[in-house]
Amino acid sequence: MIELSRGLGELFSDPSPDAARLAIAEKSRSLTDKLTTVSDAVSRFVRDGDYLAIGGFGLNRIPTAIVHEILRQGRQNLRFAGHTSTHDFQILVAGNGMGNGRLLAAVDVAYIIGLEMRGLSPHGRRVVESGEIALTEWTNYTLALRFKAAAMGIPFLPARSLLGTDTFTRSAARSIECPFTGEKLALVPALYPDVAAIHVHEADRHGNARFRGMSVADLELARAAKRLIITCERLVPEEEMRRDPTRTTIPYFLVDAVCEVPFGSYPGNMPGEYFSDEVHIRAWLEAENTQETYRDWLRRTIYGTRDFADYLQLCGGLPRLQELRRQDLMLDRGR
Amino acid sequence: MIELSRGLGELFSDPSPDAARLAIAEKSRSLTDKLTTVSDAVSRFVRDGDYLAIGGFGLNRIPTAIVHEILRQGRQNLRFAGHTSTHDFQILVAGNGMGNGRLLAAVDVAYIIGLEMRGLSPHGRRVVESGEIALTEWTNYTLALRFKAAAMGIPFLPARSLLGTDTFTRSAARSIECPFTGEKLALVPALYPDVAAIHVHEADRHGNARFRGMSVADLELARAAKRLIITCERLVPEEEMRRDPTRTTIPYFLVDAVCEVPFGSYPGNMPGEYFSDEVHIRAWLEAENTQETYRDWLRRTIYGTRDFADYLQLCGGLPRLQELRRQDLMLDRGR
Amino acid sequence: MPSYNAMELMICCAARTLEDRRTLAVGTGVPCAAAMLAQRIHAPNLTIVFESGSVAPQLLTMPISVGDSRTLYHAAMATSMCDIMEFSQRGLIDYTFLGGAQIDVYGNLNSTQIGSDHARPRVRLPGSGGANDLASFCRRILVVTNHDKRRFVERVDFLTTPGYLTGPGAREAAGLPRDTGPYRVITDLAVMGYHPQTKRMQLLTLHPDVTMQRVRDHTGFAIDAVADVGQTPAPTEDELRLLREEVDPLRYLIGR
Amino acid sequence: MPSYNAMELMICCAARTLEDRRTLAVGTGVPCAAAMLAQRIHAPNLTIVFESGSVAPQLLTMPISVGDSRTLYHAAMATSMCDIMEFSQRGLIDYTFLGGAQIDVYGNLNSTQIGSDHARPRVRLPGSGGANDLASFCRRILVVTNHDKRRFVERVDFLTTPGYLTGPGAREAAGLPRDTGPYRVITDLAVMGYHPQTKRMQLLTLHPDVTMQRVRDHTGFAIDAVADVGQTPAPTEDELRLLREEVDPLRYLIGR
Repeated sequence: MIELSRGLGELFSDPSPDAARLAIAEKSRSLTDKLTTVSDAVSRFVRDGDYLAIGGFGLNRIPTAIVHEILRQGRQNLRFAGHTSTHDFQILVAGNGMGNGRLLAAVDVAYIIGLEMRGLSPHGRRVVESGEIALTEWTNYTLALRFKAAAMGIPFLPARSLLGTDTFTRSAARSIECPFTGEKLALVPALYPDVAAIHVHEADRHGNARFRGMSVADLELARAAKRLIITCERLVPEEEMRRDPTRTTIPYFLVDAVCEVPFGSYPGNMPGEYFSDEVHIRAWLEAENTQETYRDWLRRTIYGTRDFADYLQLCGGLPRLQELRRQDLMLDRGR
Repeated sequence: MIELSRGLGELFSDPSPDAARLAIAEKSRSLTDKLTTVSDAVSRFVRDGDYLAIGGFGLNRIPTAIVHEILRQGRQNLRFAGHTSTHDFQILVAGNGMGNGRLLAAVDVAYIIGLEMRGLSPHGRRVVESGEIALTEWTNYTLALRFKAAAMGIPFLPARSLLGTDTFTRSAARSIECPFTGEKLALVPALYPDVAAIHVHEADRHGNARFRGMSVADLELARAAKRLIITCERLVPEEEMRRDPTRTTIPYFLVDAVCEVPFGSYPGNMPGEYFSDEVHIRAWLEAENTQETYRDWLRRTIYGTRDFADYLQLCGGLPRLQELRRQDLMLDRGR
Repeated sequence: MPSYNAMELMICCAARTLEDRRTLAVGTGVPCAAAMLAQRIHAPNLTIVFESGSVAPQLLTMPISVGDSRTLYHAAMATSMCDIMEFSQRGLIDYTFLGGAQIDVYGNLNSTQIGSDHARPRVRLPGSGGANDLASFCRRILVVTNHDKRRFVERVDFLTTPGYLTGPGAREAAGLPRDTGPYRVITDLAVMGYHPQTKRMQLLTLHPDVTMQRVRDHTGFAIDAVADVGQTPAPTEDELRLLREEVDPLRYLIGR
Repeated sequence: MPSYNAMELMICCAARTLEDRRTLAVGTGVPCAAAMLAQRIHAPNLTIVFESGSVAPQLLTMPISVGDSRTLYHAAMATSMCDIMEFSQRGLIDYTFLGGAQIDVYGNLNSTQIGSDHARPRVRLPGSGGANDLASFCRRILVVTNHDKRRFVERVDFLTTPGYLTGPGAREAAGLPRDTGPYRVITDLAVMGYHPQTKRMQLLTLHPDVTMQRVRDHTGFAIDAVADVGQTPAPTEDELRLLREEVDPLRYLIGR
């Protein structure tokens, strides 16, 4: 097996499965009550310097409350997995370049700054172009694959992606000749995040969790992370989870904290529950235009709210959320 | 990346993803009606010399009707994936050493001949000990992992299994030093079966399929195989599958034939539907004791029945199946 | 003949390139509109997948995000990103639509940065997203984009997503699947393909009222043309009606 | 003192080795009975997984197959074999119970063949199943088996499943996870562990009425003992009652 080349990008985390096994050796495997508040979960499980990963895709099924709280509690020097990370990156990067130190120190990039069809985050661009965040390039699949390698408990996985591009050159992947077929392959190193947060439809107090719709990379991420915070739209009794175990996709022994956060993906979309609040997101992007307007915005929305329920109230409360539910159900074709 | 050693076992299939892509280049991706009979599905999609894989685990959720029909139609020189393959192997190996040629020519072994707590198959032992089937050794995980590599469209996957054992020596795996961590790993080559059969609870006529309970290695297998036959307990309308897409786990474009076979895992267990018929299996094992008794048994059960419904009737019909349902629901603790 | 705008023509051209009974990985915007239109005209059995996990939805309304609820409407399966990407890597996805800030003569795309210093780019763009993956795995890569010199460049500042790389044989030499590569580029001026031997982009048809010279003026590299460059057929009444009434009734795209 | 048979004692010994709040990959038979008994006595928070995909069932009745409906009773999750094996490879599964036709002084197991010719074995056995995997991944490997000379051999005919391989450091040198290895062997005669340095099997406790000599006579290799070999405590009334009334009321195992 011949190694052909290697990317020049920095590897921001240790891909060794033995190191990862050691880190979870004493993690509880017990059916204990893990219910807590968002503030407590972040203060206990997200630490300065951690490698952080956030579930969902874009503005869809994201644990917004956890991301707010990380900003609110002023965590510093996090490393971060930016896999079609739109609003979550947008919130986190507000901890850089605003006079509150440096929340993000390093980012594995597949897709950041952009909010898909909604345009680019002006503040995100300013921070990233300033060079204060170290960047290593990946792709949506190869970053998901890095979680998958970690979930499997191995140090790397092969792929036929990245090959021949500058994305490879600026990644920390290697390329090899397959010992079985002679075909060229990229190898991507496992990514074991220190902590991850995932938003789901339903969980029980022990952490058994399930959701509807696309799983994106969350099943892999749940299994890759050393610590895991689950936020859920609705708590359900343990018996309800055991009634249909086929639907459980995250088992309790992966989970460290469970927080019930109704409308927890707002202003993002939650499949079958509520659509994204495009008006709010447009206002947010607008507010980013200058440091001054952005400082005011953040003071009002994040720093000035006690918690996520308070933020929802500020954004229009239940009437607005009911409007978004109507959009999600595609009554009148989603208008 | 240094290759350290390689197993001496023969590789019975081509692990190249480019070859596998070529094989499915013209496979239909269309929502066409794939409903057919078991006899037609086997005659069109299972060919002499094919590499065959069967879904389920042990006697659980197995496509018995397809396996019967392969024996009945007298296929020759198949290669086979023996991953906790109990009753399916038992049926197939009845095509060897009984004067009907050689149904099985080569087997990748994780677990064969045994029927778990029920003991060993006498005929299976006779055939395998005669040396007429080429064997390469694997494990339940590494054989599932070989399907997973194929499902992913890559030539191999790494694992921390097999290492240091004779199982490795008699496998076709390699061992390497990880280029990222220096840790030793086994690499297992992808297994792209020519044809697979999987039994599920529900499918629609296009092949979208879902089941309850453990998926074992069937999701990987469905994605690995070049041709796929689905048997199902119940056909459901397409709209029913689209009503809850989270439950679909095998999409129609993987599927070549759909056969409705109620009680299709009999004498095996179908989670939530009916338990295994231990009386029938005991009688089967008993019948294997001599070639003469076994020939009579096979004549009566397989060669002498027109189809699977006929076989069910022979085995006690609906009253027996209702008894097995009662056992499966664990009324009276499964007695 | 009905009147139409450049966006409507581009969507119609994109739709026409999609054969029936094929699979397609799409994003939001024009690709999605093209797929929806194709399904309503000549390709009712065209299967759409989204990289976030939706398989074969029967789209009612155009999604805003590649992972939003709308992508799941009447879907046959909701699964994971790895599953979708691995269907593609396995060879089951025929087409993909991609875009970028820059494209070169071999169809290579840049969506990472403008400028050459990776640590301090002049303009930082979002990055690959799933583009590099889908361009590596899918059989035919389609690009729909506006046609201008800053976009059609001699050499991309950053090769985010593989086209034919440095030319004939380069994809295969890099290890990409043998049966893949750039297929069509559809712009507001023309439809382009790739020369079967040289793998260089070449003009196939000019849109109505567009001259070859105008295309050359708006292209930052020397662009060849097939011997018999034709004219792109204008949108039909049927295409326009379905596009305006069913695909994009709120004029998200065609009102731009 | 209540009377009991050898199987009952073995199941009780196996149950006692399982700490509460740990995870355990089991098969059918004795391991399953041991886990069910442990949950009912000192380890209510012991989590069972089955390699076919069941996580944390609340077993009502002993399964016949590692993948049957009974393994899924009130389970927290039904998943895939790869998922279970990868939880194990990831380090989340603490214990596993394994068996085999032969075991050697380093706890290596053979469940593949008797005889040395792989193409024409004297006796062909089923093969590894999931044993090699679980023995590679889980932190502590437990074996429950009858004690006789044909089973406890100097050298296994075929090393299906790794124990300590050739001795100290060999697992690590082979690439197996650092925090794994054989832990206990429970037989109808005694309970054995492994010497922390030499990694050789050693006697920990003798069952009531069993002498050291009897163990040696039934072991095909030289077996050491810890300095203070004790006597295995007999099953308590509570253990026997729960075992007979709740775990194995049909006497599948304890009636053998």
